[in-house]
Amino acid sequence: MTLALETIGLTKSFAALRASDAVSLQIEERESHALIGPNGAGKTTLIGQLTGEIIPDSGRVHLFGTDVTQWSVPRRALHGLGRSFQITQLCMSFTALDNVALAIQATQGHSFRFLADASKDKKLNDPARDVLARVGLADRATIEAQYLSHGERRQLELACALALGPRILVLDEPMAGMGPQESARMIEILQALRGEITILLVEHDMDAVFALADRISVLVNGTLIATDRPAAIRANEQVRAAYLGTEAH
Amino acid sequence: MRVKSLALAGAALVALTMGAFAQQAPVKIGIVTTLSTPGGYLGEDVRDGILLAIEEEGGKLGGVPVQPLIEDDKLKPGDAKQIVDKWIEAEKVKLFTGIIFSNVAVATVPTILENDGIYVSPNAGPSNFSGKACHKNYYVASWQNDNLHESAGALAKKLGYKKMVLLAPNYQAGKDALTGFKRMYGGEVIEEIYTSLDQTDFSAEMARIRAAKPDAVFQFHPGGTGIAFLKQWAQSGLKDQIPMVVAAPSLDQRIAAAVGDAALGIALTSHWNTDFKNPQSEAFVKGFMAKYNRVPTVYASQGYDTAKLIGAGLKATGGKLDENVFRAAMMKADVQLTRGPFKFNTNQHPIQDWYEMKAVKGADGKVTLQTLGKVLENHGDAYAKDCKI
Amino acid sequence: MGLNRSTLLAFLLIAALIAVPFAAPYIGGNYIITQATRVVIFGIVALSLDLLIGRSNLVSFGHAAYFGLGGYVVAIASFHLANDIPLLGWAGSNEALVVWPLAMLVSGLAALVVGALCLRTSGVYFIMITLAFAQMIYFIFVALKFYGGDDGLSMRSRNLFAGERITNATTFYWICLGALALCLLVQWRLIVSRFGRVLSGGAANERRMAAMGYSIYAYRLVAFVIAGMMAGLAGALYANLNRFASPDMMSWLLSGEFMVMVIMGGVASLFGPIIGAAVFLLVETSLSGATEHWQIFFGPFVLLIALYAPRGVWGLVRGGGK
Amino acid sequence: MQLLIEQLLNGLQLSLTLFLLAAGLTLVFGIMGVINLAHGSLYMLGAYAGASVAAKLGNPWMALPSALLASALVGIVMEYLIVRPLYARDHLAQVLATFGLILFFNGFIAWAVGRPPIMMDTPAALSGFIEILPGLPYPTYRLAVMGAGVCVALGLWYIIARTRLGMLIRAGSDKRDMVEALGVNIAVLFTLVFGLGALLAGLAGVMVAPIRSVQVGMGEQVLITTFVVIVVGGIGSIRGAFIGSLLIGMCDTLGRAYAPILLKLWLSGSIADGFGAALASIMIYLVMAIVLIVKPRGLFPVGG
Repeated sequence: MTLALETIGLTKSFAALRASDAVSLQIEERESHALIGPNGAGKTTLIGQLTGEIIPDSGRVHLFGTDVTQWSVPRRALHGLGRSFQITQLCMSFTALDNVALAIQATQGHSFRFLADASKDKKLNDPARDVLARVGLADRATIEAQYLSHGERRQLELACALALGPRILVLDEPMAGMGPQESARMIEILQALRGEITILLVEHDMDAVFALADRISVLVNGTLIATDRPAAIRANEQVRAAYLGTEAH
Repeated sequence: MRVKSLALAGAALVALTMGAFAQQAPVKIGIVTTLSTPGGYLGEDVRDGILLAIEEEGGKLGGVPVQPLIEDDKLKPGDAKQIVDKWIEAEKVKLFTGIIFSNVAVATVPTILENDGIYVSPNAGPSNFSGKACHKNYYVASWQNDNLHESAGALAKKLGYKKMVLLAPNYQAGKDALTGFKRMYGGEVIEEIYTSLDQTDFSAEMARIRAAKPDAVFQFHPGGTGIAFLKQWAQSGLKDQIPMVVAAPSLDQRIAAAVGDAALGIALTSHWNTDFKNPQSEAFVKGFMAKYNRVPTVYASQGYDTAKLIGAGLKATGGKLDENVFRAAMMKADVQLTRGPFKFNTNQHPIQDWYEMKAVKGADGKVTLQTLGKVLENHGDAYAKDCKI
Repeated sequence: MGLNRSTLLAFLLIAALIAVPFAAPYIGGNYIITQATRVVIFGIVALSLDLLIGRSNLVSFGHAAYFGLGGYVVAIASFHLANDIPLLGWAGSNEALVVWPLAMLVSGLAALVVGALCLRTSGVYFIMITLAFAQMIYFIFVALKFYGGDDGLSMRSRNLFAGERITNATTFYWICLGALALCLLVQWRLIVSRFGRVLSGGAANERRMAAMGYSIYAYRLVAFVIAGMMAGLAGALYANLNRFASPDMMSWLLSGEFMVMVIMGGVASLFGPIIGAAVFLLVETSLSGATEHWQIFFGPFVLLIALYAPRGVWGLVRGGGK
Repeated sequence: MQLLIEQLLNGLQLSLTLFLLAAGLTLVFGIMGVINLAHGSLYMLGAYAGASVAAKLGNPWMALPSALLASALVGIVMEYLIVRPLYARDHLAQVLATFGLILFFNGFIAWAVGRPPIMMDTPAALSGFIEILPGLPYPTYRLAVMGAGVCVALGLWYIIARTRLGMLIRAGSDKRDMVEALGVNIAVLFTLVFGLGALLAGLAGVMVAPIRSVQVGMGEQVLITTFVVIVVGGIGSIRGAFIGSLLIGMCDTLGRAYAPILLKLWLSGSIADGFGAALASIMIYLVMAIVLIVKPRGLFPVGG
């Protein structure tokens, strides 16, 4: 079985702080994998190194068997890595449809096309509408992102990632700041993707994690202390001590 | 008190205008000049010199009523051009003067001439218009640019300096200055140093001068940069080691007042100075001090003389601005100027005398310029031979 | 409703620009036409600058450099022709259809080099570096004594347009207006195209664009070059208007004034920058005519716009919010 | 050799003056994220205040306190009235607003003082020169300016490295929450820093006043050079500002001194002079371009 994502000894320090300490993580294709850890464990730094926003001090990142350690963010995206951000990143003045259409456009070769009106381009709008429908935003297509609710924006961000036709989705706390209803909706959407696309989920909401993950990795102080099935993680003494013991309710 | 004098002035103005209308419509004189930027005081003095001459005649020049229009070109050639265009179109102005800087003149004068206007320069006399491209409606009342520096070169030769370092800003007028200087100097030029246009710290150049050990230095830095240069020259200790020769724009009365003792001992040349003994000059200095409460610079005298020359031209036309009549009268230049003897050359640039001067301490303890004698007599310019009018 | 008001404003603007030559004989003759020509030319520059500031969120503080370069290209071509000095084997030219595209090409190339460097940075770095490079180009032309240096370079006559002399102010105005119309058309298509989408996406959220696989640098560079070319065309027109090019056309103050025009009119609006150019020239001309210390009033005016009307005239007309 | 030493001293003096300006500009940007084009105007105001007061009282020493007071006061008022609403705004609004301020200050000075450049006398005690090497006199005043520059640089280093204010400054604008959590009134801190920057600009202005002419527009020339300095050094970094000042100050001075001489090895005299002067005036921009190619965020980038 090929690995969707593999990191080998990934290390990154900020001054005296070692945010990633020889992290070696393996995610299999079509696996739904969750990354958990207390605040300040280095999750965001790790995600940054996976997506290319942060260049590691040492170690390698492999994406579907290719070494992408030195690749830029856009290049990794076009290689099949779709992502959402901890704090929503959307083009707020664009409509929901245009946000997704922009992602579709990225998959259709270069955008040095200067004359035709992109807003009337069926090759962009039709697939974009399909993706919006998949995340349940079909009826919100013409609303500008800045007027969507928080939960809708998270859904839209997921749509932008899906529109790229990614082979792996990296989701940085997609449930953050959501009410129970919105969370349930998001879990439902993600459930539908499970098994179809590889998913790496960083999440604090333990219900969501246990509902969605095939395997869970636990990051503490920049080090991976365990990777295992949810049930095993639940039982893991070390994890309980370091993490669940302090944070679980 | 204030209101009263204001009312009085208003009444006088009304009377003046009414009187003028009773006789004939006044001739409009478009004065485009540089009032803002650090070079603005040149324009102020030219303007005030012209206005003084007009006021002395009660709103007339050569007996003809005139109406001066004044606008600031901000030292931007494009702006000057627009002002001229506007006046030609909207005010039907035919007679222009006032431009201070050569770069403004080069851009603006052709527009005036192409529209059958007349231009009398109170300051800039760029070489562009003194040779082949001279024009029958273009007069220069001040000097051909090179004259300033030729006279300085002649003075350096007279003072016996064998090897010199020359400095000027790295633009056209600076380049011309050194060319002009070298034309009359004839000695050895060890080094030519070009400074940049906006430069105000000359320490690097002064170190080079110190290393070159010349007999004397010639430098051309008009206005604000000149002040900085002279102050730094004194501070570097070079002032007591190496004599300096400059042309009029690098050490006018205002610069002398600003730099104070740092100017003492500098040799310069000019075609006019406040201590000239002819009656016209003495009356002008008195009148200018009375009206504006400051010592006139050479620019003020140029403005005043320009107005007088225009007056001579207008007198012959009787207020109808016929360019041929105007020209005939102008070329005679039958008028007393502050600088003394004056003739127009074939290219309608001056033939006049140039004087040696020195910055000395006056009776009041302030630095002033003292005239010592002539360096060039009846001096024209090198370009006149190319001019066919 | 808002849309209607702004459409009306755009319509009024177009009508006014077309009406100028017909109304001119009654309101000031050629002087008015010359002023209107300046509005049109500065309108082109403001429009091009808005492609950067408004559409791409690239605050370029050196736009005058490309404007000035365009001006110099036509002045230099005419200089070589007039003085019979070949330039690297080329005799020079006075034909608008040759030298105007050449002006655009040269300005575009300069923008390509400067942009390639500046776009490696962003934010406040970008502002300062575009300013510094423009200053560098300014100093190069000040030092080019062969072309007049600081004194600038006069042209003997305006360029020929397809072999015809353009002596008439009205004819020249129509040509400039035509150029503006062309630029408007190009800009309009640009911003609705896929390319324009990427630019505005990058302006709205750079991280999101990267995550979607866009290398925004190349798109921005192309926008920078296009804006430089338009500014170059405007510079060529301006040199023709004055028959004169000088380093003043590249001064950083002029770059600042271009920015003021864009914002005064309204960023990221097609007609806003042109309205901005008109208002700017109107205010500047009337203030400087009224007092020589006009800057004392003009400065605070600019300040107030920055503080309280960041969306400019267009924004005010269109109404807040949406 | 003597020439080289003299040129190096000249370069050092220019560098230190630039540093005073760059330090203020980079601090203001680093801590509050505001780009202030009117920084050059504060420099001009310092020079004008110093020169006018010195001329009025006939005592050049009075120039220093009056310039510092004037520039700091104007800076604080400016911060309170104009810059404060700009914190939350984008760079575009900041550039535009401070551009307006430049126009205003230039217009104001032209109206209030007049357009002719004014001069300031050097204090008598500093007006001569000192023979630093046999046969090499150097202006005392320039030595004093260097001394003052070094003192300020050391003082700044102390404030930033060793004091609570410095710690807050280092924390920077990104960690505004953290600073506020420490119970610091952020508004007062910003005003203080802005005032400090203005004070340094005023100090630079009054220090060069006796050397250069004091004139409208003097601020903009120096502002653009200062931009080059902080871009090269890395915006927000005091250390970068210091190294950048040295680099740019030295390049400018040595370029002007030696570019024509070096070019004479290949070119004929007058061409070399002209071309050398041109090269010297764009030298600092070339340095900036090279630094940017190698390190796009300057030599000492701040934050990532």
